[in-house]
Amino acid sequence: MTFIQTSPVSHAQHHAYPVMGSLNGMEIALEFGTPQIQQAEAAVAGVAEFSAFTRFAVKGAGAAEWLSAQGITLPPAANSWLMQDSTLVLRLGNSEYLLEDQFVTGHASRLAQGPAPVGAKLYPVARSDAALVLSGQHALSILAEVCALDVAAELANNQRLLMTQVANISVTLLSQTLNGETVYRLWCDGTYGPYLWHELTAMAQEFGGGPVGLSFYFK
Amino acid sequence: MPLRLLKYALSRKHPAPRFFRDCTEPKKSYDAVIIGGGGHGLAAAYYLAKDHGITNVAVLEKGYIGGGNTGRNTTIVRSNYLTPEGVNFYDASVKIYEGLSEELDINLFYSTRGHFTLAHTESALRTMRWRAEVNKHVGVDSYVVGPDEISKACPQLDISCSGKAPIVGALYHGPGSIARHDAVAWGYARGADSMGVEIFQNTEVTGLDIQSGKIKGVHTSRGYIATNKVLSAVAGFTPRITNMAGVDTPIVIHPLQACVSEPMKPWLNTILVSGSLHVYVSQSSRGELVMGSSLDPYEVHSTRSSLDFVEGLTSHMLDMFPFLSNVKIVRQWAGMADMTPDFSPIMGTTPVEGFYLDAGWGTWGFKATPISGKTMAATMANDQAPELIKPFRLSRFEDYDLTGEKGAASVGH
Amino acid sequence: MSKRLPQRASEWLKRDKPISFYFEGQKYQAYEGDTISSALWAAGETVLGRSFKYHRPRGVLSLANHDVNVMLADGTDTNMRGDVLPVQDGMQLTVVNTDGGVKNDKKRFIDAISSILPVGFYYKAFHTPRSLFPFWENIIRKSAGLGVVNFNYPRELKRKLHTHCDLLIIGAGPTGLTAALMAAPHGVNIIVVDENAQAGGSLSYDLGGSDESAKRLADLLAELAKYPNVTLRTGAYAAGYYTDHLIPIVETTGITKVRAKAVIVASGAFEQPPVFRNNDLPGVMLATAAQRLLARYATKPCESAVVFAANKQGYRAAMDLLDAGVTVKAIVDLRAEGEPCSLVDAIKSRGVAIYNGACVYEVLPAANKFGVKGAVICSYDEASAKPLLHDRFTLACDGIIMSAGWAPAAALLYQAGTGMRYEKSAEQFVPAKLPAGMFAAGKVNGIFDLAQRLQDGARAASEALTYLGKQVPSVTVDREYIASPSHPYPMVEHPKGKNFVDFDEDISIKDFVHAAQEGFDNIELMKRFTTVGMGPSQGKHSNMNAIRILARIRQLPVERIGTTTARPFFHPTPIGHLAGRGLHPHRLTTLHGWHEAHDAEFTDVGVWKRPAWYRRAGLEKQQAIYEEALAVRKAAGMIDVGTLGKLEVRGPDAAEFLERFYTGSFKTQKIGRTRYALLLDEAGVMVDDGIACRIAEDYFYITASTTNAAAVYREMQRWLQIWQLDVGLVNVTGAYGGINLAGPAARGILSRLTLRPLDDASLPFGAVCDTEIAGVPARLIRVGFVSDLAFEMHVPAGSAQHVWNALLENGAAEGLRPFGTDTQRLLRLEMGNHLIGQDTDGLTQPFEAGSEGAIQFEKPFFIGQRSLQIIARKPLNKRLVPFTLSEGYQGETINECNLVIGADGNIKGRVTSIAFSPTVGRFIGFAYVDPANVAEGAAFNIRTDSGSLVMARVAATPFVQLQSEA
Amino acid sequence: MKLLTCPVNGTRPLSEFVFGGEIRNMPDPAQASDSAWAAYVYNRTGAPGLKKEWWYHSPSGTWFVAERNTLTDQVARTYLYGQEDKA
Repeated sequence: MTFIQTSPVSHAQHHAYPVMGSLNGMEIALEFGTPQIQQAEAAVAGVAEFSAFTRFAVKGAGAAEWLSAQGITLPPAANSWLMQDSTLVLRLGNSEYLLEDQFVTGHASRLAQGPAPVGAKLYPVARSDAALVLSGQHALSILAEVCALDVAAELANNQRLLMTQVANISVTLLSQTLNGETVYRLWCDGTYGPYLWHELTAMAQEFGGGPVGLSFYFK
Repeated sequence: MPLRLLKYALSRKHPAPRFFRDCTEPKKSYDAVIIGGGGHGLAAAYYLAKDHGITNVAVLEKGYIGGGNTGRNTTIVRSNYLTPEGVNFYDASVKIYEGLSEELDINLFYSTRGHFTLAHTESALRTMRWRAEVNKHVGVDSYVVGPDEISKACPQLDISCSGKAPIVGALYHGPGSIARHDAVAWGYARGADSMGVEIFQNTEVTGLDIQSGKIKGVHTSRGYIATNKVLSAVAGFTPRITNMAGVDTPIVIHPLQACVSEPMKPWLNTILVSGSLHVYVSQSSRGELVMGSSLDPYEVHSTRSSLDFVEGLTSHMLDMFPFLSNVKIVRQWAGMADMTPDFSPIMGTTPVEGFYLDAGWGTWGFKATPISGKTMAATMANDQAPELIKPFRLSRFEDYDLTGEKGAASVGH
Repeated sequence: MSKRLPQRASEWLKRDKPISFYFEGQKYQAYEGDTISSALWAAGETVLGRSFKYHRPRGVLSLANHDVNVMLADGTDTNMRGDVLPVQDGMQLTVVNTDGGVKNDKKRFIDAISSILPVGFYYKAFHTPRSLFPFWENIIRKSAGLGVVNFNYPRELKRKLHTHCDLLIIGAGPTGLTAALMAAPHGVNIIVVDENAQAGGSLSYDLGGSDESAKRLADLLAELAKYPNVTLRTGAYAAGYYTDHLIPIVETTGITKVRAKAVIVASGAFEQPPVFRNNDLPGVMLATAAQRLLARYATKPCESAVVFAANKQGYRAAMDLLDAGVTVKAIVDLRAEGEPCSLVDAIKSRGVAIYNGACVYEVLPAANKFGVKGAVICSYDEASAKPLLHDRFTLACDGIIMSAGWAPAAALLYQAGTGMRYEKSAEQFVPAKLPAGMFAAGKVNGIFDLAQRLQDGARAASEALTYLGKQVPSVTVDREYIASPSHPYPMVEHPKGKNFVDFDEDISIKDFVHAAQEGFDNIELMKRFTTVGMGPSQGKHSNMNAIRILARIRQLPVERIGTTTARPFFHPTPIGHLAGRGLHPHRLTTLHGWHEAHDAEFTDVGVWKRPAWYRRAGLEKQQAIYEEALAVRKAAGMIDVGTLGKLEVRGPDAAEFLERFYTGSFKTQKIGRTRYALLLDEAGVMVDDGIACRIAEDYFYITASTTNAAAVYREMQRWLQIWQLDVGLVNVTGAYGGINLAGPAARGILSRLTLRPLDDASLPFGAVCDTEIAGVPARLIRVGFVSDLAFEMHVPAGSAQHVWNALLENGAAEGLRPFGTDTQRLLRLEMGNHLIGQDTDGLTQPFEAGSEGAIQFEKPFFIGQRSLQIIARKPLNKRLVPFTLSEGYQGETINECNLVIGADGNIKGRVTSIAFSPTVGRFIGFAYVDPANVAEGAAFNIRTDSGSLVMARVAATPFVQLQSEA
Repeated sequence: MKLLTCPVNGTRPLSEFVFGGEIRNMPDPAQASDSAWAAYVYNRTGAPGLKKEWWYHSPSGTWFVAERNTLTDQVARTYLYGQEDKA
């Protein structure tokens, strides 16, 4: 592709003058400050954006069979996830699957670039997620303000994911270990991305944290 | 100090005699039985006696008088509805209300404050204009005003609503009033009682005696009462009574919640309603802010309170009045609203001869109390609904001829 | 005169942190840890406030958050409760609702004329003549209310957090702490909350002349501190109970919404005042208030006290008074039997006279009623509740310490649906049937003896643990009373009254008698008529006595009277706390930043923010809209339609599904073509419309309106469940951006960005295809909503900006301009397209809107079909028609919603859309009119805002002459 | 806030759900009289009791059935439509 895609969240980030960069054809915020500042904020309460990662999703009663045939390992239970190579495989409810490559390449890119899925009861799902990461010692406190669930307990089995509401909008939520730290991953419809980013960063800033660029996680 | 009060105080006759007798032993039969000792039922009894000379009437109240939605609403009286039928009807109610304190000789604290329905979008403003035009047509004082006029009437209101939902205009309705809701029930009870109507509290209807499609009597916790005319005026309990009568209706019960603040010195002189922010608020004569919101989103036959109601309401109140952060909510409560598909009441005769329905009062029952009493009394006396309430007949649903107050509520883009 | 005692072991004061503050203009010293009331009382001040109705001087009553006559303002905030609010250095406090200050309140005259203001007086006056009511109302309103609101009070952000626990214990007194300690070893997650600044409850003040309480408290806290699974939160009150054990805990900093698996309510009891003349004077206070003053704030309630008791608490308080050096003149015990406990001997041995079967008949006020100067004491006949004046005598004193009984702090239990019963041996309502997961222990459960309370805490813990699935031994508690903790009727009649039951509202015994005589003899009616319990303390010190009085009046047992309904909140709770952050979600397309940068005026469309029009230097709104519209008519314009609902319907039964869901026919639809999709509800009312694109045999792509998209998708999902067709639904609303490019130059502009032939033969009106635009994979639809030549492009949301930019660049030469929703409305009107939601309302059916053409009646089924069959046989009441005003119309502006008036003067309909079309050169619109009068050219009258009639004529559409390509 | 259990996603606060009303059986449109059809469209079982209702879990887009007592607000059970037997 010869053009640069816009991140769904970018509108809410401009005022912080992040250093932007391109990943998978999408312009994305790489740095919101010096590495020291990013480090400190991420440790207190950081919000980062991973929207530029490649995603691939299918749903329907035939989705599992088709994905298996494509060599994808499927999470055995509804609302759980696993990491296959460097691709997150999320099982959303019973019969919907979302694959997300962590950083650049992986199974999601492979399937996305392959022929469109064909099969009975198999429906591709176009997505434009705002994909966010919430980190730091106050991450759970922020989630306690915006989510009614006992997130820590619900995600104690760290292969589980939650389809719930955060700040009154629908999200998919799980906890993951990145750079040795437990962080919370959130996916919401991209059109809610600026709103969610704004609210989460405002709360993070109240704790002395703030927005964190992608390069903090992928140097 | 008004002379009346002095006279009253010095007369040494106080306490005044009972407002109404303490009836416990019903007679074997009555010319008419009214189920429900709320404002509507008591008003119907009053007008049956006063307008139609029918005084051999029993009012049966499961709890205490005025204990249902009469005592649970936010006491707003207005007539700025959308349909000509609705505006005519509620306007007739307002006109009775204006002289009701004198008629019933009880101070209802009927306080005309002016009523603003705020519009936060152009499309909402169009609906206000629609209502204003219909109101004007019927002769009711309503017109659309701009933000400046709203500010003039309520300078404390943040017209931008904290930047979240700027107000672009409002429907102003001069006759909009508030009143002391309990006193309306007490006044009608006293008036009815004085003409011979018997009011039975703690008396529950357990069944209806219907033979060959005609009402013959009611079974109650105080025994059987024979009668040829029964009015159901029980708001949130309507489906239970209509079930006894075998009459199907579209009524579904949703709780409607409200809350009240600590008293403070008067500052809010108008009644404000914001449909988009789901807020209506006025300041009572006691100084409390009386606040309500939209209906609970699902059916429950209960008056429990919910936290999310008061969280949402206060959040929007702060958008409108950012200085209220530390003003405290003292109490929240709820009523059971009997909702209809078109947001208009269901009044008049039913397929059961002699069984009359005064129902579907949703969130608009208090303001209709006098006129519903008057028209239902006429319906019972003549076995025929007067013209004013024909648009609200039960059969309108079967006829696909709804009286669309909901038309305004669901207009989007 | 200072009443401050030397430092005490139990006190909460920080003696090393002295502070000063101002009250009513006077400077006072205090310590950190004082409340406003304790600081003033320690300084010798007695008049801390005025009563609401009669403006009587008031001091300390409970020191437990229901001294609502001590309400203060500090210049910023108001209605601040002196009895519990910590005093802060530099505070400048005044009493609310006085006229001339708390000492010289000019309104105190009302007390003298109170006899002409009997209960409910305001129902009986001021309403005749009607014309004078506003005058009286103004006076009444001004005298009502408490503090004056500060319109500049800052909006405060209070966080609201959700938290979860296995066991929530409400009350950190001996009962609650014991319960926590018993449950802690079982690995459950426990939260203990207490509204007081420090834990301990009665252990922190009810010393009873010994240091045992303090030791026990220290032990309990030390033990509990060993358990990391126990969180103790003080200064935190449980504000209410909500369904499924949701309990908001309110602290200064915010609210924690606790979702507990089990709840132990160990909230104690409110001490209730005995009722006697002048029981409200400053210096008359509850025994527990005196004990709180002594223990927590090292402050003497008075120098010389008469204790008016009817239970053990009075004797314990007497011991504490004696220990602090207060002279106890006498204990006056209402009970003929007197107090059976061993404290009696100890007290007697200290020279205190005890009068059994006696009462305080009245309190003698000090000058200006600023305090107490003595008590008139006489015998009392318990059976008749009558004072026996033959032996009355007076004791000089400056304080009356009263203790006659309790009311359970059972609000949360009631709210949870607990069935309560009246326990005669305790003269108290106690829980009889608790909801699952709710437990009650201690005083709220009618258990007062300390040892029994500890046992009861353990019992509740054991039951809660069992409920939580733990195996624990059961604990039993003996409910034994040597004497009842509460007196059944602690009322002393007095011909001159002023024996107060409700201090918030100044209601005395005779008010209840009068109310009952007037017929308000049901507890709820009595509450409403007298306003008992309706003040800011919500009946905490008054409801129980009101029930007892009513029971006596009606000669019924107390349990037959029942209680009024307990509602949230337990204590008044600030709006800012409840509101929290106030989240308002909104959706933005990826083009939002561009719109902002190009001066768009935004409008809220459902949850979306959309450009309504774009500001242009030197142009008014209307002119800007005209220019945007003219660009579309003369060259090209484009609008961000990314907000449109975009739904995919896939699978072998896709066409069948749509045939049932929408009114049109889709089985015959050709691949690569679009059809209009109209959705009705089951009553035949128009709900939404859009277009259905057939992408493949088994694949439809549907648009829905911006505001209805979510609901339409939801309904599709629901009907699919019912119909069980082989269909898959995908909501791709947010995944794709959308751009509508319209106008005669549109084809030329677009053709430079795609290889796809765009001519009428290759891409006729109503065609759809998948192609690439500016290198982006796009779904291209030939539409006609705003212009006869228009292309709608749906592209991945992230690529919308690229396509938008490419179009702008390519169209600049032709005069391509962006337009907003206001302009879109005008353009679609010019095209003669009505808009669901604007030209229809919540009850409009297709025959009224003239949408019959969109309905395939012959299909076996579609939603709303059967209702339409019924409606079709009924006469039509109104019909939507396009109309124009006369050419060159210059009269009064016609507005949307102006009415269409028939010859008979009745309403026939209304204008739903109207605009001046710069292209047509006249006013055009839609209106509902008499269905008998819809032929093209038929005239009808529209009434303007001012009431004049303007003639309009039914017109043909489209209003604009279809234009050939530029 | 009330809790409700989505058969797929588990127990959630009510704010995550949309109420879809009572589940009512549609009469055969071809057979039903006008008044029977109007009754189906408008009338409801308004009296309190145990009802089968539609509920929708918004974050996951799941419709399911709840058997709920509208007087006590107690939910007896929830299950996916058509899977009553498995509940």
